[in-house]
Amino acid sequence: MIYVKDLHKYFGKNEVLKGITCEIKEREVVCVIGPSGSGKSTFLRCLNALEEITSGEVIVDGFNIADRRTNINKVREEVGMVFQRFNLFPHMTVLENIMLAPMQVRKVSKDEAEKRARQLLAKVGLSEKADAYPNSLSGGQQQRVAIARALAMQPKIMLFDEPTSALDPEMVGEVLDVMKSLAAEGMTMVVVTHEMGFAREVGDRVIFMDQGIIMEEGSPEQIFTNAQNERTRAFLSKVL
Amino acid sequence: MIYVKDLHKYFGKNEVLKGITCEIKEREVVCVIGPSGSGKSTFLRCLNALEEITSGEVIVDGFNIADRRTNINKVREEVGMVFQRFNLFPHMTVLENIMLAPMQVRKVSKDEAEKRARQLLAKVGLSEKADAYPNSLSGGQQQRVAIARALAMQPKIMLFDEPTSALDPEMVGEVLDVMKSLAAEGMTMVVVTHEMGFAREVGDRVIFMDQGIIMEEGSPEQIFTNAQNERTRAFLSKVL
Amino acid sequence: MGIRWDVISDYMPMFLQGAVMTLEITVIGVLFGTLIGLFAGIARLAYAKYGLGKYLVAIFFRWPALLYITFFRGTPLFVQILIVHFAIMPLLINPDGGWLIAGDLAREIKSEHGALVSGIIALSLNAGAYIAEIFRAGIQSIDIGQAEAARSLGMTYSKTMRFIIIPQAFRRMLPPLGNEAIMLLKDSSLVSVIGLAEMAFAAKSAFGATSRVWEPYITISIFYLVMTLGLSVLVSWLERRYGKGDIR
Amino acid sequence: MGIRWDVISDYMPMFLQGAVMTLEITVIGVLFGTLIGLFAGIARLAYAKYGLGKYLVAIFFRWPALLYITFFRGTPLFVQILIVHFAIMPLLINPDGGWLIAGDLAREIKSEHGALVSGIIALSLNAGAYIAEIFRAGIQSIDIGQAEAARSLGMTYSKTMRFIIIPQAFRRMLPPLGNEAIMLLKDSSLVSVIGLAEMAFAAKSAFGATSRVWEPYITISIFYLVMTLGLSVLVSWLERRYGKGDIR
Amino acid sequence: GCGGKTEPAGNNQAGGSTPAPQAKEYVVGTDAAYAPFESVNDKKEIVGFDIELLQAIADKGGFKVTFKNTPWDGIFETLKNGDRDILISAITITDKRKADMDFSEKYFEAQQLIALPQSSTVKSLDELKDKKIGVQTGTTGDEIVSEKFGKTNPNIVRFDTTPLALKELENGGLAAVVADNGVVNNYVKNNAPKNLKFIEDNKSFEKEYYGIAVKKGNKELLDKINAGFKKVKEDGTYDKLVEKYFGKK
Ligand SMILES: Nc1ncnc2c1ncn2[C@@H]1O[C@H](COP(=O)(O)OP(=O)(O)OP(=O)(O)O)[C@@H](O)[C@H]1O
Ligand SMILES: Nc1ncnc2c1ncn2[C@@H]1O[C@H](COP(=O)(O)OP(=O)(O)OP(=O)(O)O)[C@@H](O)[C@H]1O
Ligand SMILES: [Mg+2]
Ligand SMILES: [Mg+2]
Repeated sequence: MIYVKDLHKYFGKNEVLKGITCEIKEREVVCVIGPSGSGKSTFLRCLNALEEITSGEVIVDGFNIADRRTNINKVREEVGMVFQRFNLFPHMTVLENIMLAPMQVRKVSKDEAEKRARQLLAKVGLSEKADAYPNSLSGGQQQRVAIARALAMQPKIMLFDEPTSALDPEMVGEVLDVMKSLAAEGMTMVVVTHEMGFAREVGDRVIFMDQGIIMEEGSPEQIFTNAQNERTRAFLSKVL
Repeated sequence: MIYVKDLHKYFGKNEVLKGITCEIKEREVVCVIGPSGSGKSTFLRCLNALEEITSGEVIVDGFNIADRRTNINKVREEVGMVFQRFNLFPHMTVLENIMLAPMQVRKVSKDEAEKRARQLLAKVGLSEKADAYPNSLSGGQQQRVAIARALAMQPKIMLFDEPTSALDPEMVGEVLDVMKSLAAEGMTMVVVTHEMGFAREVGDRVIFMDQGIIMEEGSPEQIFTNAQNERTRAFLSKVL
Repeated sequence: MGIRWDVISDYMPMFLQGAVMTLEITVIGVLFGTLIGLFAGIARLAYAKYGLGKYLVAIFFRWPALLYITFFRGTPLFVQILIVHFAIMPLLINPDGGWLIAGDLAREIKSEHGALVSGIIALSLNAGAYIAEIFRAGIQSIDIGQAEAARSLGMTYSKTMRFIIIPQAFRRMLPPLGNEAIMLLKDSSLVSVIGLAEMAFAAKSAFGATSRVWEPYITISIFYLVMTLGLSVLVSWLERRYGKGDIR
Repeated sequence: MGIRWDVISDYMPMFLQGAVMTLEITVIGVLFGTLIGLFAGIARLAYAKYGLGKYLVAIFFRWPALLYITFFRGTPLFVQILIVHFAIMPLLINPDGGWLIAGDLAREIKSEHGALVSGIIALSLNAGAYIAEIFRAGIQSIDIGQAEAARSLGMTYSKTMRFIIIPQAFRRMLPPLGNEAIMLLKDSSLVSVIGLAEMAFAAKSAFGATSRVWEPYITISIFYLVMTLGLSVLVSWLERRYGKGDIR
Repeated sequence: GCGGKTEPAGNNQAGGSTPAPQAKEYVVGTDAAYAPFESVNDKKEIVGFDIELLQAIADKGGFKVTFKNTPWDGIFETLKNGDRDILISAITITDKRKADMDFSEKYFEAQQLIALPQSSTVKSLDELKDKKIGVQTGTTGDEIVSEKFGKTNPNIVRFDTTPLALKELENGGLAAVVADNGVVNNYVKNNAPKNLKFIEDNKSFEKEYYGIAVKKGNKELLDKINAGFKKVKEDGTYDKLVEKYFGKK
């Protein structure tokens, strides 16, 4: 599904990703952990070309992202993304937020888009908020809308960048629950997170990044109980 | 040390504190937990008169805060406060941040203030950052400086308002460690926090607030393992 | 010194007509200025990613827009009005050989509405330069996360601009646009130098004929105050209505 | 149409002297304006918590400051200059019975420096009104957490202002103060209406004598551009130096 | 009073033969945008017929003057509030102005001209009803036109200076300009506007005269000026100046 080979990324002279190679299979849930500034977000953003790749190969759903001739918008239609800060469109209602992209990009009819949007809202437990504006929702509710918005494009892959770290603690659970059910349905997911409980329970694989490289990867048990790398252990001792 | 009786606080017509009564003894560490918007911060801010009290009695270190004749600045000299967002003075170096209040308020000499500031910096593990500006520090470092700044006034009581919730997870530990050592030295502390581990380990007493009242209080074991109140249990099930 | 009420009452029709003219040129100036500012603002932000396009966009859009904005923000409006009226208009609209309009139509325009046309052009160009910057600031003030969210849904650059960025930017622009309208209202007093009969012109006429200062100038000051305060009430209403609150 | 270089070269000394005068009155206007603005800005924010003081502060500080700021921001500078020069100055400085200065000194001042004094007063008052608002916005832009942190350390209101708020507010104010200086530089062209020999006056004289528009006005436009661009380089340097970056 | 005897070199006061009051320098206001009467030359000096005339008068009358450029808008105010002692600025003596200030002997005969586009068929002021007429604010031309067509008539377009109004006429923005002949002639001399013509309308415009103005009631100064003017006329200086600036009639 996703195939990354020797991915390098510079911001100016600052090398943030120093050769990332990895593969993510269909229906796999991969959790990315690591200290602040290690390049987790940058890595994720390279996967749907929100950041330009400096060198290396990134193939997502068969599209070569590094190739200038690739229609990036086509790739993005297949890859949903959920941001730390939600990024809902504040001038539209919840329903409009969800319907916009299917109508404008997939050219779905309005009725069809609305039907699907309402289904998704029901799925994330927010049916009654369809006509509310984002600012009137709590953080947890906004993030669930953001997930519904991404799902409305019926993507094959979902990327999550610390989806719960801007939330009050009581709201973390409701968002994680939605993500768990998504994983259970077999969605391919890449999740940057600090929620080790989630990684352990839901993740098929955990990747530990530090200073722009993948330090260690493996099953959750392996990483959390038997990390090989010194740095991994140091990091885990701080956050667990 | 602190004695609160039937404390009410309105913001306009919105009653945020609906009759709080409690007592905090010398050398006691009290943790305040509760959902967002329950009035935890407001309660804490009433204790050093950052919010005007609508009605009720608050006596801190013998001073009656609700009395207009009380010199509030005298009270505040005895009560240190640490904020969620650090609130360091960005135009001053770390050292100047710590020295300012002792020199201006306590009229300590410059040399004396500097000596004491360096001791405190050593205590929070930031001796080498004395001449740095706050913006060049990480969140955890800034918060430790903020604690040192409050301690420089040699307060009898320290108030903490979610001191770690604006921090990246790896930095939470370093701040909690400083707070733990402070508690071990016998400082009287009131800590609003979402860190249940800290509350359990260090707290002498835990207060659960919801909707402007104290729903339940007791020792950490009591609250975390055997809460009586339905709401307390619901809240704890979400955050633990 | 007493107040000579007769000066005020004698010239009142002129003050009132002047006030109407002031409002007219302000409104027209704001409208045209917004149009010009929109184009100049977009041109100023235009860029191309690759190759030759990069230079063409710079030469034909970014630099001319920057030049225009710099000139009109960097020189006094008063000077701009004189240059437009006495130097540029005679080239463009001229009975014998105007570049834009010549012959009888030109004569007609010049003699009937010469000062009005020049005044509106100068005010619009001036306002346009400021509005271009308001527009640019408005677009740049929108959180980059909005564009990223839209792009990550597969929306194109132009659809992102149209559905996500511009609608939000426009709300933020309303208050500064209102302030620009207030500035323009006051600045319109300068077109009296080319003989356009707005409020300042009326006061000048009364002053010239009667040598009284207080009466005509305090009168129009009050008129201006009423107008600017009215506008600023509108602006603060807009600010409350469309300001930060609604956006985040 | 050819360019008559001789017009430019003949009048160049006048343009240059005018440019010096323009700079002079701008600098003086900014200095006095900042002083006035500081007081007006503080008066505008003054408040008392209890009892009678509440009304006294409002009547003697807040309202006069608000009135002053409203008037000078709400009417055209051009009108303000005329009112100051022809209506207010004759009351204050007058050989027979000026309220401030009378007799020969008044004569001396009026005949030697009348337009200069009026021009500076009008520009300073105008700038002061805008700077008062810049000052207020600067203070209000400082995160309330800063004041709370200082107060919670036991610092008094005045010490908090002096050590924490004003130093930070002042850094934020530098860029808008710079912009106000640019506005004032351009606006100083309006004092030519009372005959002060700055740049616009020089152009007017050249225009009056030669009836040429392009040469004098384009010349001074370039002068203005150079000055405003110079100032805005300074402003953006200040912005980089003291702007957001340093603050958070 | 001063000056029973004519002193040869005017600006020397040191003689002491007369019990003249000590040399006081009078401040003269003039709107130096009104060539040939007064204008600023490229050396920033104020020059022109009025200037040389008053200088000669002062020399002969035994007093000193210094000229200050003073915009026409508000020039009379400066006399009232003491900024200026004397005004010489091609000021037409009118009854209305006489109420506010005192004038010297008339020193120049002026006439209003109507400037028109070459193609115009207008023959008199009356025919300009409902047409756009340009004037300089507050001048005699302004007064006459205001009187005739109503002072708040929107067709009267007022400018800060006469050359500005003439320029506007040249550009086609006006149907006519009414202004003093002296200034109009100077504009023609400098700009040679091919498309303008000038007519007189003796029915509408009475002959008018320029005078030197002083503050109402300042008889002492007025006498000095009149005495000096008498001498200047007698010794031929006046005629020389007229010839220098306006050529032979
Ligand atoms: N747009 C950018 N321009 C320049 N540098 C950037 C940019 N975005 C990120 N960086 C830098 O790249 C490095 C990695 O950033 P990244 O956001 O990927 O880290 P992260 O692992 O996601 O950290 P966090 O847990 O704080 O989100 C950091 O040093 C950061 O300063
Ligand atoms: N300055 C204020 N003006 C008006 N309402 C306020 C103000 N400060 C707080 N409130 C309101 O008072 C209530 C309690 O707020 P408070 O900040 O004390 O809650 P909290 O328990 O600290 O929540 P959190 O965990 O989010 O910090 C909230 O409903 C809030 O909206
Ligand atoms: Mg990140
Ligand atoms: Mg709180």
